[in-house]
Amino acid sequence: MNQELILLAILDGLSYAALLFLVALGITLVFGVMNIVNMAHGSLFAIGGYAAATVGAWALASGISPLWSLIMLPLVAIVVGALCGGLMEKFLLRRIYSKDPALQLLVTFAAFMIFEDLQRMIWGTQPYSTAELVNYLGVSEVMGITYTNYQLVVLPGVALAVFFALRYFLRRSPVGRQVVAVTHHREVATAMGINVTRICFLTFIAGSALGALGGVMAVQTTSWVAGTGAEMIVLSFAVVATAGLGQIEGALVAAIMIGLARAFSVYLMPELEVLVPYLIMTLVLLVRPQGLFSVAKARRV
Amino acid sequence: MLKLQKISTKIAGITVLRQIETEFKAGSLVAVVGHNGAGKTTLLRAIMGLIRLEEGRIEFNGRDLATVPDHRRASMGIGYAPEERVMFPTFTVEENLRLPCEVQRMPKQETDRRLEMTLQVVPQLKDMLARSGAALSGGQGKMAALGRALMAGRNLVLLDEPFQGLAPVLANQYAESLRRLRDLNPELCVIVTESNGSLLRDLPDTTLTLERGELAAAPHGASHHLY
Amino acid sequence: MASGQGTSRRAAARKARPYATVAGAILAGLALLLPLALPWLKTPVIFAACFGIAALGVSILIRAGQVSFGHAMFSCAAGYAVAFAARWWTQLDSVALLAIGTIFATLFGLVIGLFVVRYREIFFGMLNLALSMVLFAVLGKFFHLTGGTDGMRLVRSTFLGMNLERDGFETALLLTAVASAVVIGLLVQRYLNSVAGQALAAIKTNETRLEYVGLSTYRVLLTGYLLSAALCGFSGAMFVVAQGLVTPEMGYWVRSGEFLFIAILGGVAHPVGAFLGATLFEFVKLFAAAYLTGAWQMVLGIVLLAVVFLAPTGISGVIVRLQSGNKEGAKR
Amino acid sequence: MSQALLQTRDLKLSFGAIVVADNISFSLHEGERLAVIGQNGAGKTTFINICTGLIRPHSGTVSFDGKDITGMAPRLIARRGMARSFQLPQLFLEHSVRDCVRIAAAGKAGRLGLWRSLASAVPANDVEHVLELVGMRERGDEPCESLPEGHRKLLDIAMALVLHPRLLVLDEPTSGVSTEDKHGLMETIMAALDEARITAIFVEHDVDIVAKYSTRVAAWIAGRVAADGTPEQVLNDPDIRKNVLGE
Amino acid sequence: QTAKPAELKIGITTFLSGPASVFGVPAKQAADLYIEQMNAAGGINGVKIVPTYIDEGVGTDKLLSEYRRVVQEQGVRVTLASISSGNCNTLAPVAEDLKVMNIMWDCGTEKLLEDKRYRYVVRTQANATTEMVATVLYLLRTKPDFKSIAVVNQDYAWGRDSWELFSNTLKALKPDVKVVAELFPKFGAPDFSTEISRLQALRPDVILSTSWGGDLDTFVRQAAQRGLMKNSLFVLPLAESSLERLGATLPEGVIVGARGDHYFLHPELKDDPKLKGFVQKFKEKTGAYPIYSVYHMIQALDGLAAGYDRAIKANKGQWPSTEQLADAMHGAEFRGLTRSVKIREDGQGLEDQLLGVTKKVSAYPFPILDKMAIYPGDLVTTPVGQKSPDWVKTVKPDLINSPRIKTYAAGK
Ligand SMILES: Nc1ncnc2c1ncn2[C@@H]1O[C@H](COP(=O)(O)OP(=O)(O)OP(=O)(O)O)[C@@H](O)[C@H]1O
Ligand SMILES: Nc1ncnc2c1ncn2[C@@H]1O[C@H](COP(=O)(O)OP(=O)(O)OP(=O)(O)O)[C@@H](O)[C@H]1O
Ligand SMILES: [Mg+2]
Ligand SMILES: [Mg+2]
Repeated sequence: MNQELILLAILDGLSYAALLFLVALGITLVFGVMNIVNMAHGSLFAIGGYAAATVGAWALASGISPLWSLIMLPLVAIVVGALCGGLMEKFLLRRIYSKDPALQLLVTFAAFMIFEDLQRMIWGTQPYSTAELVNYLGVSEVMGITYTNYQLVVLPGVALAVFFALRYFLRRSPVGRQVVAVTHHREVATAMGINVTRICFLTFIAGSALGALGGVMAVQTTSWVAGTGAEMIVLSFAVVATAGLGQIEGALVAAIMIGLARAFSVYLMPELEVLVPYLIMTLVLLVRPQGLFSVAKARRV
Repeated sequence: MLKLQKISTKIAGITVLRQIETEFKAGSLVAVVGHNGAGKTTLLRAIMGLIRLEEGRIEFNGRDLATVPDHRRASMGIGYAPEERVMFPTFTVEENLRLPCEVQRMPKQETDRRLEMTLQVVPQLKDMLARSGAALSGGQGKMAALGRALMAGRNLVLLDEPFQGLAPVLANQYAESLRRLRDLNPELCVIVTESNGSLLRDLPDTTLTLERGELAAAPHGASHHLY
Repeated sequence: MASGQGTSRRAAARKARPYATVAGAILAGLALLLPLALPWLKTPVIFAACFGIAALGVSILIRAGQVSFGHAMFSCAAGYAVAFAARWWTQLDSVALLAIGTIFATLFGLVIGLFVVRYREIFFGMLNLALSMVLFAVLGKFFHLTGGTDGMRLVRSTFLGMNLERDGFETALLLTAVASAVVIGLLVQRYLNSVAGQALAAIKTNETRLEYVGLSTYRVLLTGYLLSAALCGFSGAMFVVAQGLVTPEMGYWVRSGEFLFIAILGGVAHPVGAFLGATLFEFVKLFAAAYLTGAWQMVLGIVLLAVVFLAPTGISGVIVRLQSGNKEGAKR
Repeated sequence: MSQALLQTRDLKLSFGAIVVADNISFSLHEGERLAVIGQNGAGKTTFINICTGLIRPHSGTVSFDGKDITGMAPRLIARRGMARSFQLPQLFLEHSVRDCVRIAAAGKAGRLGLWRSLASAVPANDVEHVLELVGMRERGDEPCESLPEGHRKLLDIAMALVLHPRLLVLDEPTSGVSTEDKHGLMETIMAALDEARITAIFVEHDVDIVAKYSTRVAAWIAGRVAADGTPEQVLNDPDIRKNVLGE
Repeated sequence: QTAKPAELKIGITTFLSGPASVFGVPAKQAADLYIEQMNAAGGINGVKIVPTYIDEGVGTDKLLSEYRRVVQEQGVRVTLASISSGNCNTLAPVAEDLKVMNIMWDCGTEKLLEDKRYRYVVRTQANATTEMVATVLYLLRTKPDFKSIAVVNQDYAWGRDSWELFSNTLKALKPDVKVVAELFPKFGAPDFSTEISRLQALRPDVILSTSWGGDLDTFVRQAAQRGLMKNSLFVLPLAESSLERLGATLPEGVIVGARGDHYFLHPELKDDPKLKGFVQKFKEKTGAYPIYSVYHMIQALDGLAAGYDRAIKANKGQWPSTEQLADAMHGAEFRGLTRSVKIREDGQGLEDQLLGVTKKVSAYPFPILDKMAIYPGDLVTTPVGQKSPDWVKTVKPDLINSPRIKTYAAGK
């Protein structure tokens, strides 16, 4: 495999990694803060996609420049996240924070099922898509291979932007620190004056919005069909575990590893492609049982 | 400043506090003593709003605490040191100490001032400030928890067995510094639970004795003195 | 409080036997009698039993605080073991096939378990998921051998030497399924109260202490893992023999999710829960699919939510509470 | 002099800048009652953690009953007859008080039966006896989760006692136990130890108890054994009085 | 002697959930429409048809249970099952055991009827072999001189099997073609950019994809966006079902198949009242043109009707028993919306195959088929008693230009 192909593989890998990262980030965040594995995350991804496609169609109909979607799309994500995520948190999760993690898992699983049918009821069974933005942004040649600027620039750009924003937020901002405190001990966090309910609400919305954003970005190049979400979710689980509990840096590294490995496997041994994420995860955990980055655990003895 | 009016609590169906009726005056240092399982921790948790009241009401500076969201207590100047320490592991000890002030958006210099004061009371914290909250020893954890309670507690400080597992030398010093604390802030009310009376010596001006969740007439300075 | 329930669960679980046993007996009775009236019920009942057994396996690990997202892989492995065995030795008896499937799954569980038992919480769950996805993909890849996603069909084999028509064969399977469900339920109950079982539950709360009293968390959990693998395996084998077809779908993560779903729906307070959960799941899904075509997932989801909020300890949890409630009532 | 039951040779351990074990060489003989006192954060618990195999020292060795046990798993060390209780109680929170002790007893018996029920697999009288000792018998059927801190300590100790060790290491057995019960508790435990001729180390901050129940006292300061001797010697050592006891 | 029932209950399995509902839902709509139409015309020999739908999307085991319920509880004696080959595999033997007339109405697996003789199971449309052989022939006719080919199929049974058949046929007819890449991205993959980059680097003359639904749309869209279709000839045997959705995205000159000879602009029958009428009706009701699953559904219903007519004739005008119906189905010949279909003695239907090349016209917002050719079913179907894997290896190049193939000049 010569240098050109290696470079190509890297390009493909990165754009895929960007997408994967966006989706996984939401799960990581929610899991890190609330210790809930959000099975419904995939649905938010799917709904985000559908919503974006609908908006895209509307934009096309009303003939406004696709550039506007650069502004509209994030909004779509936030709205979807706030709506679905907000409702989910307020009416489902909030009642069971104190309960067994297994139960919380189950509730999100239930939400996932309900969303699945809701999607079909709202958007039907025929594939949805919107390509205006991608077409508008055009393509560029890399060593004789045509790439859409969207996947070369926009996807990785957005992913990195989100990453740094979130990182700064959690590390530097006071609210970010409250979030971290909540992850460790709700009760004492409350006693210290932190409004745990609000923090969880916001975090979950943020997580959901990230999931939706993933869908919003993905639908630009993909045809959306019933059950799109289910596929993505499993992958991002792998990312979360590889990353280490609630580690967003980890999520980034993991996503890139998986993205690249996948791309190379398509070039070298396509049959392995599907296995790659799981093999990587297994290998990483073999070497680092707590994932790539692990958190300080309170001393118990 | 803090009135408990006939409060009772149940945990898992068992009544743990029964008809507690008492008042804590500003500037008083009250010890709540009693056997293991008497209900001391539960009493403090009830004040912090971490347990629902079955009946009765808790009044703080004239406000019914039931109407105050749990997390607001800190900003009302109530500090709490839980029995099982609980430092946030990913923060340094200093960040742990500053957290309660930071949360209520206290101005920086104000926070620094309180930290200053806290370090006077618990000097041992000075050389722990930069360390991670994750790995403190039993006693160190207690000190840090104490410190964190003092940071938030402008008006009321609830300490659950603060001296548990402290080397005698420290226990004595703290008894001292708690007294000093009140000289610094005469309005401050401190409630200390202790299953180990001997550590308190003559520190408290009042001692309440809990027995099976009920207030008992205490040996010295019985509760009625408060009225 | 989660652990709070845990206690009441465990404490009450022993007291709960009579009620739960009654529930189990009724369930088993219905499972045997109803199909006489409505023959079409045989398949769903058999499947429900299979799901119940698998869920029971998963719930063993839940007691240790470990949630596996990949246990369908053992059902699936057993299924393919059965299919291949049936292909190679065409005259193998169904019962032999069941045995082969279970044994294979158990060995498979041993291989996987030796590795994953070192992990906890999400890492445990996700590793299982990963491995099951690997199996799923591999089965699809070697489609020359495995028939890809269309899977492998089995021709109906003899049952205890008898050459049965579909109807008779299914009756036989029904009996086997229900009987083994009962036996397995009792055995698991026994295990959960045994030293190993209680130690397993202790893993959830304090591994350090467990080590300090001289017990090996690794061994304890591995035992539990093997048991759960074996149960999922048996369920898978039974499932395949009944369905006459095995597909990689059986090992897909969604199936693992369903196992979990049932386990928690039924509650881990008592083994009978798994079977109650499975029955509820099977029939809700069946009728939702039949009468609310296109909305069965939503219905299932809503039922699930209802259970979680109304009976957080699952069906068996309710039974347990009923009983302890009565006990208290008796005292007063 | 008889061969040491527990012996450590220049144990070294530090967490980053903090030295928690600074060349600790130390030996304990059959039948001794060693009280460990010291400042908070001096390294007492860590020392115990090293001896019981929870933490590996950076250098140095631990030997128990003449055999090297450095870095051996706690499980194996426990099987060899060294049991410990914890400063922060370590319980099986979802089990009942009695079951906690039973599981410990089963560990002692070293069998992981899949068949016999926990209750029948372990000697009942033994379990009850230990519960009696720490005065937790009447609370036996309660879930440990509902125990107040003090009772958790008692149960924690019971779980160590039921292992019938040769060496029992207690990390602050009385902290959190109410004054009225403290001495009674130590009485009964010590009596039980004498009866079974069990050697014991106990970390303790309460001087009266140290003075009353130890035959030997070691004082920890900043990861070193600052003083080691009879209670009189150590408790009157001016340095110790100043830095640890604070009079 | 079975009495004439008041109504004829038939069970129809189709995908109402999951990705394949792309086919399942239109097919259901078609069935509703057409059954209404049939009943209006007096149903089958005066008996009205009453359909019960079973969702294939719930998973094989649930489907099986539900199928049993419909048959054993509701007394359905005739079923149409199903879209997924996997489900056909499961249900066929069950139907045989339960003595239920089962019409496989859309699944493509050829193995089923070749491995075993069924009395109660027939197929009213072609199978994978027919479709793939026809596609190869059409490809060789349109672009005889290509050197290299790459395949991008969904990683599941259909994707694998169809490629097996295609490549073996191709080897038999044009051994010198080089297969430069065999890519099987996972079913429902959201992104093919890596595959596309690789294909761009390889520059094969021909790229085959038997994918369908969202996967096909995504692949085509991403390929088009990145100009892959400029350098390689695309062969998409199932694209007839995506034409309308893809609209302008699909460029001209792409080979498109229809899994049969059905197409709303059928060169012979586009003005035939039956086809035309239904296409209009369907478009009014659903807003879309019929896709192949729709035609297959109607073929199945017409096939059933034809079977009953034969059986009733054979039974001297009496209503037939299921056995008699089953026997009559074999050998029945009938016409759905397009050319007529004959069911062989092994139960396999002989359905002609239509292929064409995309061409953009002003009349429609999406490309239509041009340079169409129709391949007679019997010409490209494995003869009775033979197995497809062996037979396709024996096809001879003279087949490519067989006179029986009907071709239609390029529209202007
Ligand atoms: N989760 C719980 N479930 C049931 N009962 C509980 C629970 N928590 C506490 N209790 C009961 O409440 C009573 C008071 O407990 P509390 O912790 O307040 O005692 P305490 O005075 O703080 O004891 P200690 O001095 O040991 O800390 C105890 O009898 C205990 O059994
Ligand atoms: N895992 C760890 N990582 C970093 N530092 C640690 C760790 N464990 C212990 N320490 C530090 O080592 C020192 C000794 O801790 P240790 O628990 O042994 O003290 P101790 O003597 O038991 O004190 P106390 O009497 O308060 O229990 C303390 O300063 C503690 O902060
Ligand atoms: Mg307490
Ligand atoms: Mg200590």
